Amino acid sequence: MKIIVAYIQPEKLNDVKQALYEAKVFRMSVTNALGCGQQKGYHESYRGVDIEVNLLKKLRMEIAVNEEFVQPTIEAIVQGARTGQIGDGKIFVLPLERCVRIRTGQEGNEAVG
Amino acid sequence: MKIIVAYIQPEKLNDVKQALYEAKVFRMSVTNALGCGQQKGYHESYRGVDIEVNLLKKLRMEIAVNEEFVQPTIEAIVQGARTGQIGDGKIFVLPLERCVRIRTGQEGNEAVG
Amino acid sequence: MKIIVAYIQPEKLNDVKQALYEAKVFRMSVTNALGCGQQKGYHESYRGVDIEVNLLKKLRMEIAVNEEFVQPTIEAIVQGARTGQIGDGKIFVLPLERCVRIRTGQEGNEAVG
Amino acid sequence: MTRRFPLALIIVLIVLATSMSALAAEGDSPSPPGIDQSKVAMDTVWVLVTAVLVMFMQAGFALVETGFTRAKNACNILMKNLMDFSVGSIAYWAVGFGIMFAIGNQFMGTTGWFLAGADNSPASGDAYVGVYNALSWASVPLEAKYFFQLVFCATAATIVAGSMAGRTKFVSYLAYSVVISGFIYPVVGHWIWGGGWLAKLGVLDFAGSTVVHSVGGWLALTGAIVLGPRLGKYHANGRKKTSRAIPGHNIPLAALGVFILWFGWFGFNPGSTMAAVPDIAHIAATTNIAAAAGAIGAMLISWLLFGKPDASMTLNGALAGLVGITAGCAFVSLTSAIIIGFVAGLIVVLAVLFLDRVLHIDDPVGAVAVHAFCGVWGTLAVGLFAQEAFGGAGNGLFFGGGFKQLGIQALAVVSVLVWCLACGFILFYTIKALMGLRVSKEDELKGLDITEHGMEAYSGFQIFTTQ
Amino acid sequence: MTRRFPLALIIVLIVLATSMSALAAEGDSPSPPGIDQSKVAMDTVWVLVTAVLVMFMQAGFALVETGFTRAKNACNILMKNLMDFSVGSIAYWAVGFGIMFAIGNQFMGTTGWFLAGADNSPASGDAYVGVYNALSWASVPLEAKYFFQLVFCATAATIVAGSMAGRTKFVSYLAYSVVISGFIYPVVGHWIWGGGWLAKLGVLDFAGSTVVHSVGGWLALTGAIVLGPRLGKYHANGRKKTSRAIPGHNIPLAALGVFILWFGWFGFNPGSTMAAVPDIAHIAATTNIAAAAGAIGAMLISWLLFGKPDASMTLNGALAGLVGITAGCAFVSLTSAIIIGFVAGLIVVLAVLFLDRVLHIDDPVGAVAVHAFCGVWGTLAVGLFAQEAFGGAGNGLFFGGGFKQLGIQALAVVSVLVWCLACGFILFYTIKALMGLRVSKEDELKGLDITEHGMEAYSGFQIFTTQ
Amino acid sequence: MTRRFPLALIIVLIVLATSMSALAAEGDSPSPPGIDQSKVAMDTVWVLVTAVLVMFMQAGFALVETGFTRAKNACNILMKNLMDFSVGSIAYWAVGFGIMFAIGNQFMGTTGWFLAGADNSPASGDAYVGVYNALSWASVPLEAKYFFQLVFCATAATIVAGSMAGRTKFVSYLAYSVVISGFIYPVVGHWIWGGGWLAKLGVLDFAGSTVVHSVGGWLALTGAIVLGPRLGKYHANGRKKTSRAIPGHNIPLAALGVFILWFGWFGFNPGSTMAAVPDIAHIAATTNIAAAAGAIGAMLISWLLFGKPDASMTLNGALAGLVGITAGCAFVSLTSAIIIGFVAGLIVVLAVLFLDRVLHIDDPVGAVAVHAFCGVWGTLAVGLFAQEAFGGAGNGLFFGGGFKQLGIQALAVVSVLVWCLACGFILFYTIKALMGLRVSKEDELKGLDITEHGMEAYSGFQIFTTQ
Ligand SMILES: Nc1ncnc2c1ncn2[C@@H]1O[C@H](COP(=O)(O)OP(=O)(O)O)[C@@H](O)[C@H]1O
Ligand SMILES: Nc1ncnc2c1ncn2[C@@H]1O[C@H](COP(=O)(O)OP(=O)(O)O)[C@@H](O)[C@H]1O
Ligand SMILES: Nc1ncnc2c1ncn2[C@@H]1O[C@H](COP(=O)(O)OP(=O)(O)O)[C@@H](O)[C@H]1O
Repeated sequence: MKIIVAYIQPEKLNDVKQALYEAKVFRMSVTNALGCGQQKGYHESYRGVDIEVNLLKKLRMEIAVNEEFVQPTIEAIVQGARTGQIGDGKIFVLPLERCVRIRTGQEGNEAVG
Repeated sequence: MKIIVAYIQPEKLNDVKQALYEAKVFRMSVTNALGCGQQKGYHESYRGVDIEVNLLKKLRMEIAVNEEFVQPTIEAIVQGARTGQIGDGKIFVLPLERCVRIRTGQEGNEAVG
Repeated sequence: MKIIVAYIQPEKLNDVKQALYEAKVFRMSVTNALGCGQQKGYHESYRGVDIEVNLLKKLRMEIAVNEEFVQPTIEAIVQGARTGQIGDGKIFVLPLERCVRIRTGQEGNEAVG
Repeated sequence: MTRRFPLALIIVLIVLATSMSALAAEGDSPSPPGIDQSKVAMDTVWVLVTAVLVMFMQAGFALVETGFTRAKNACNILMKNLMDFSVGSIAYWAVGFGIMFAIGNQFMGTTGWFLAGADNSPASGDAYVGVYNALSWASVPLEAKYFFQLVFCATAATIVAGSMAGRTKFVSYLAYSVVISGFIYPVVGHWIWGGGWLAKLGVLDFAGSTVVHSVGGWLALTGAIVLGPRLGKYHANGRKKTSRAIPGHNIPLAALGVFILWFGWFGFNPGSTMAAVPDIAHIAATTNIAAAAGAIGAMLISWLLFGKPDASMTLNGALAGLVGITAGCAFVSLTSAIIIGFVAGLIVVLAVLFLDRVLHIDDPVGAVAVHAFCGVWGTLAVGLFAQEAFGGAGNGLFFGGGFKQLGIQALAVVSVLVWCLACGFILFYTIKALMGLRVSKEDELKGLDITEHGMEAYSGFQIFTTQ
Repeated sequence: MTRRFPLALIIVLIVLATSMSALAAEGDSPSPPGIDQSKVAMDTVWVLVTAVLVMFMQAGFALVETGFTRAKNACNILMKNLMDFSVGSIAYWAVGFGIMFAIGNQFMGTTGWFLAGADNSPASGDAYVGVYNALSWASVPLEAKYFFQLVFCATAATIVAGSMAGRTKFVSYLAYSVVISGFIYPVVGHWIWGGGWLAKLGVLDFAGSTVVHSVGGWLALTGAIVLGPRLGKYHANGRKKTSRAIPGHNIPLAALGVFILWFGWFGFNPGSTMAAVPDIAHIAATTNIAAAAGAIGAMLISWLLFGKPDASMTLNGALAGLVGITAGCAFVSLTSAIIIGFVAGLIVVLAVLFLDRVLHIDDPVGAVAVHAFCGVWGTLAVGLFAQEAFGGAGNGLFFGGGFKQLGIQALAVVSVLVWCLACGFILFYTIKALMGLRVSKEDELKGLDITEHGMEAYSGFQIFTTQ
Repeated sequence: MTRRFPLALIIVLIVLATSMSALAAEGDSPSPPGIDQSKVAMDTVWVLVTAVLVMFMQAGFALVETGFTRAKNACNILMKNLMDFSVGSIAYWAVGFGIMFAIGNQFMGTTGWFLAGADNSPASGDAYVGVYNALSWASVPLEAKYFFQLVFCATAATIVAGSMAGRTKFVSYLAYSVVISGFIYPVVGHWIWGGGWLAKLGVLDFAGSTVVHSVGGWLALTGAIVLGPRLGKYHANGRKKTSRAIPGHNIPLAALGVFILWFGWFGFNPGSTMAAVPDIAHIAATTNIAAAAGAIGAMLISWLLFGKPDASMTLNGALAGLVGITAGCAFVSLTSAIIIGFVAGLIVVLAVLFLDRVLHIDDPVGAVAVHAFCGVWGTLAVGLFAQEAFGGAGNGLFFGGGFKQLGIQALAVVSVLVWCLACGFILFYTIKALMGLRVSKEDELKGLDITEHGMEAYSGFQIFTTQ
């Protein structure tokens, strides 16, 4: 089992969800995040003083999957989120040792899906 | 050392905290999240147009613990968060390699607790 | 590759970013979090009723780095965030198995940086 | 959809009212000779301007109640405030105004439905001929009288929304709203302002500490009791219940609401002369200084009790001062106004604590403390502080007038208390039996915005909904 | 910076206007003998107080439009509302007021620029000598007339901001704003209120259901059409387009906006007498009860259609009732006002659905439904419900007056519709060609606050910006 | 709790004031014969309505200041605005009004405490007998005069809250507030409006560009200087300090605040006639068009300087225009009003930049730029643009009146500047010494809401508090 963490552009969420659905990945969790990467920020100004905003709004997705779903999930995210422009984001894969479904107490592969 | 990540219903936070206290787990971090799982969403509508809300409000808890605390922590979360209804959430356990307390520079088991 | 997760005091963000820049770590993601640790909360009251706020506002940073950057990153965070007072926060290091750059599809060490 | 049936009731009521009144002879009143047109014009301007200020208090109430409660119920509260004014406007036109001011008996008016009774306003005094003779002293057109009185009625009605926030079924609230605007409030109004039995005894309630605020406050109390507290508000700890705070989600909105109410009160009190007379200056000054003193009083006592000056209490304190001075604004000196307001500011804080900690009655915005308790204080204060020199209504206890006026004031307080509690309990238990008063536990947890209206107040904002 | 050039235009306009008018002989009008000073004073007070209430409606519009759209465009909308009032104040002074009320032809006034025409106000009636004779009936100083009419003009102008929210270039909006305040609106005003051809035919539009609201509404429609929908608003599903909801981000602000508009409307309608006459009481009462009925109507129909009482629709419903009664507030009975308002409440919901689901025109705040559709209804309603007894303007169809008035009203509706659509399309397509009307796709996604103004509305708040 | 002692002071003050004045003979003034009752009534209506509008400006200031600062200090700022009005209401009644308008010397009034001096208002002119003879020209009751003047005093007082936002101890702010309302402001008022030495010289400040706004602005400046900048506002970069932006957290609220202030200014300026005379129309028109021009001016210059039209600057610009026209609203033409407003709009942007980037004085909401700088400009502008034809006060430099009036205006500007800086520094340093002026570094970081009031403004909302 793996945990896939992906940072994507906020406005891409719908497309990514769509792509994941097609890859039969229906479970996920999403958080707001601020990201700082290769993408340069933009300049706001407030009352004449510049603000360099280099923490840009991103979404963080967290998806726990069984091994066989790792590749399809990554592909789906890439497909949904890629625009080819800097700032598209990254995907991280972490090992997941245990997974418990709170409602039933089920564990492991069963619980992830 | 492990990192335990749990998604729970927001209104269950107090109960989970209570249960964790009883299990002698006093440290944790909590974030807002939107979750999409087995639980079907609900329908809002705005000006006559339907909105299918399938990203539901959840809380994400992150708790770093030493090995011997893994099981008690999971049990405490389950006890505090379970209602038996779809949407109760999930618990994920990830390996934790290092832990540093910023204030003192302490590392490892000591730092986690 | 590792994922470094750090909880810091919100007002320390700028200092930590500064320290990270000096350590040549330019990529990171930041989320709002509420934390509960050794630091005691404070008391609010609302209309005469006490509220014990023990979930304090923290920032969660997530930084994916290559092995050789692990130590410098930790040191930079400690340097930027340490005040010596309870509540300074913690740093967690998790194993990272894969990393994909969405824009290019690059993988591994190359993608992290 | 079956539980939507009560709606039918409202529709029927409207249609009925509409058609009945369409049959009634409406038309404009040809002005009888001998009217001072210039005075009529000036008085009408004054009455309308002040009525409009009072109407704007609806926005103030809406904001205070929204700001002091949780984000997940914001749309619901706003809808309640909007709709109680809307259905109230119709109910008061159909029956309320007649009950309150038209010819009838000591208990209520029994004529003048749909504003269609005989009336030759703006003729006034002896020249007046018509059924609304309790308002014959005012030389403004009938519809100015209706509109001015309507906005007062709406104030009483909307107070209740506050104490019932966060757990009441919307349709039940609508039903309640029709009854208070069309019946409960107008009856009290008739007693004191409409020539009823208390008016005969000489009760002094210039702009309605009792008529408006206590009525709203006591009904708010019954509503809160019948509903029970919000989930999680009280925590049974063995035998002892402890109170938990459920903080309001938008204090700036609430503060704006208080400023709007303070602003609107300059319509409420000075407008109650219903004439552009010089007294309005005195009334405006007492009103303002009492509000100021109320805010100071509440700030100081909250500082003493909690160690910090509590913003939500201080905001309530300003309102407390305003409610407190409402009955006596025309009858007391500026110095007395300061004392009345200051004491009201103390009362409101203590009353909030008493209701919450001792009685465990959950009133999210302090409606009972502000309107009922300070309304009572304000009414009694007339019996204490009134001075012949102001408004010519005799002296109170502290100025050598003896206990008489105070006794009459106390009688009014008690009668209205009894009437409101009786009506309130009957009304809310009836609604509870017929259509249910409280939403389900699940709906309450999710928030009324989503469950009752299918929408969110702050779409896109990330909000912790752990309570 | 090159794309900022249109600004030069505005500057030039201002400078030009300023200097030209500085040359004109300004000065105060020595009051001619035989003026009733007390009436002038009272009328001036009334006109100013009501004008100020109408001015405050700008805040109401700003909040409604802000609250009903997304957080990322909030600053932009507020700026639009602020600036259309600002440039409008100048444009209307420079040319608009002259076009609307000064001597000219049937189509428009052609004198009296910069308020510098001859004028001996507050002399009125036969004693009036000057170029603004379409307003000679009002016995207030010229600048009171200007200010009162200006705030009406600004209302028409600001309506358009709503339907164009979230995707319009700021500079293009400014350009549009000058033209509507300085030309499009005043021309219609001249036709109906300024002695133009429709006025000659006897059109009845007391406070501007057509003159103000329909004009704003139809221009809003053309703006929304020329711009096209916001990104993501419609989803092509094979051949079929489906509509997606883009929820407003701050319903409490929007609700406050509606309360402010309702409050301000007591300036809009009763103030349109431009004199402190007793009729203002009747007008205030019809205005209020129509708004109440509108809210009830919209609430009930949204409840029936969607299964839940929709807050945003109900808020629109109150505005619908207000727009609906604006033309007839002085001419119809209270009962008729209820019916007019109630029907307007139904219309607004159906119109929103029709525009969105059938025509797929994206009007984020319902400006077209509220102001254009209900403005039409209100104008026609005068032909149906007018009663001789009120305002003395003859009877409508339902009260035995036959079809004549209704026909005239319909003619006005159609003429204004044609004029506005024509002007609107020409104007917006011209702006599109000259400077572009819509922001880039990227800017729209990021939000206009950051891209057009370089700032955020809610700094520090965590907001999901997935749409 | 020991550091709460200053409170005792306030309590004592109130109690003392209350009891002293209770002894004084209060009572209503039997109207002397020969008063034009109708004029008195109309003037009183006008004065009260406009006073109420000005009172509502408190809400406007509260919102502007709240919106332009960070979420973590919102409750604190709201409390300050509420409480300075509250303690001001009492202090001004006790001593301020007497100092300002009662018989005394050239420097200040020395009689008429507690509004208890002899007075036969609404008798006016020669018929007036009493101690408040500086206001004998107004034919309204004494309490109308007090209330109207009070709301002006409160405006001056509340301006200071803005520049001191986010770092001032609440109790110290209260102490400051008593002194400005009770002493500093009334003294200036006496000089210019109360028959003092500047009035004798013929200074023209119709509604208070100097009396109200400059006083508030200069005190705001001293407050900001004595306090020092907010943590993190300036960044020492070697020898050079660079300024950092600390964005406001709720621009919609701030914008609403500006609309409310604009709205309230129609009380501020036209109300300053204190009589329902036709001139109010001219004043309302100049006020409005100057605000419009101010917004345009600030928008254009911010567009030029920063490449984008800055919303917060534009909002300040509208206020700048209003402050600028306040002194001259009755004395200048509409064209001049446009120029005055436009220039004020330019000034405010440059002044904000100058204070921030050059002087490194941290004024979070631009209070000094808006009120002090534009107040000075407005006062001088009278000497430039005044025209005999308006208000009959003589011609300014540009209309052939020579330098005389300009010189007098400049003298007033300088005297008030000196007085305010002197008083301000003495006052703030004294407070600093006695009870501390600034909160601790930790408290400032956490936010004053939690540390000074123990509560949060937006409970449940997730907000980044990284600054
Ligand atoms: N090493 C990293 N650790 C944590 N988050 C990262 C890292 N690299 C990128 N991110 C996240 O991904 C987002 C996009 O990265 P960026 O470098 O801007 O785009 P791209 O990968 O297309 O060059 C960042 O804003 C940040 O949130
Ligand atoms: N595979 C997963 N990856 C990430 N988050 C998940 C996953 N499965 C569940 N979740 C989180 O847990 C929440 C509850 O899951 P859900 O399936 O609705 O409940 P249950 O486990 O009771 O069937 C989801 O809303 C989501 O936030
Ligand atoms: N075991 C843990 N699991 C998850 N988060 C933790 C853990 N320990 C600490 N944290 C996070 O770190 C923050 C600081 O910890 P705290 O114990 O208060 O400070 P310190 O480490 O200086 O004693 C906490 O608020 C919490 O967010």
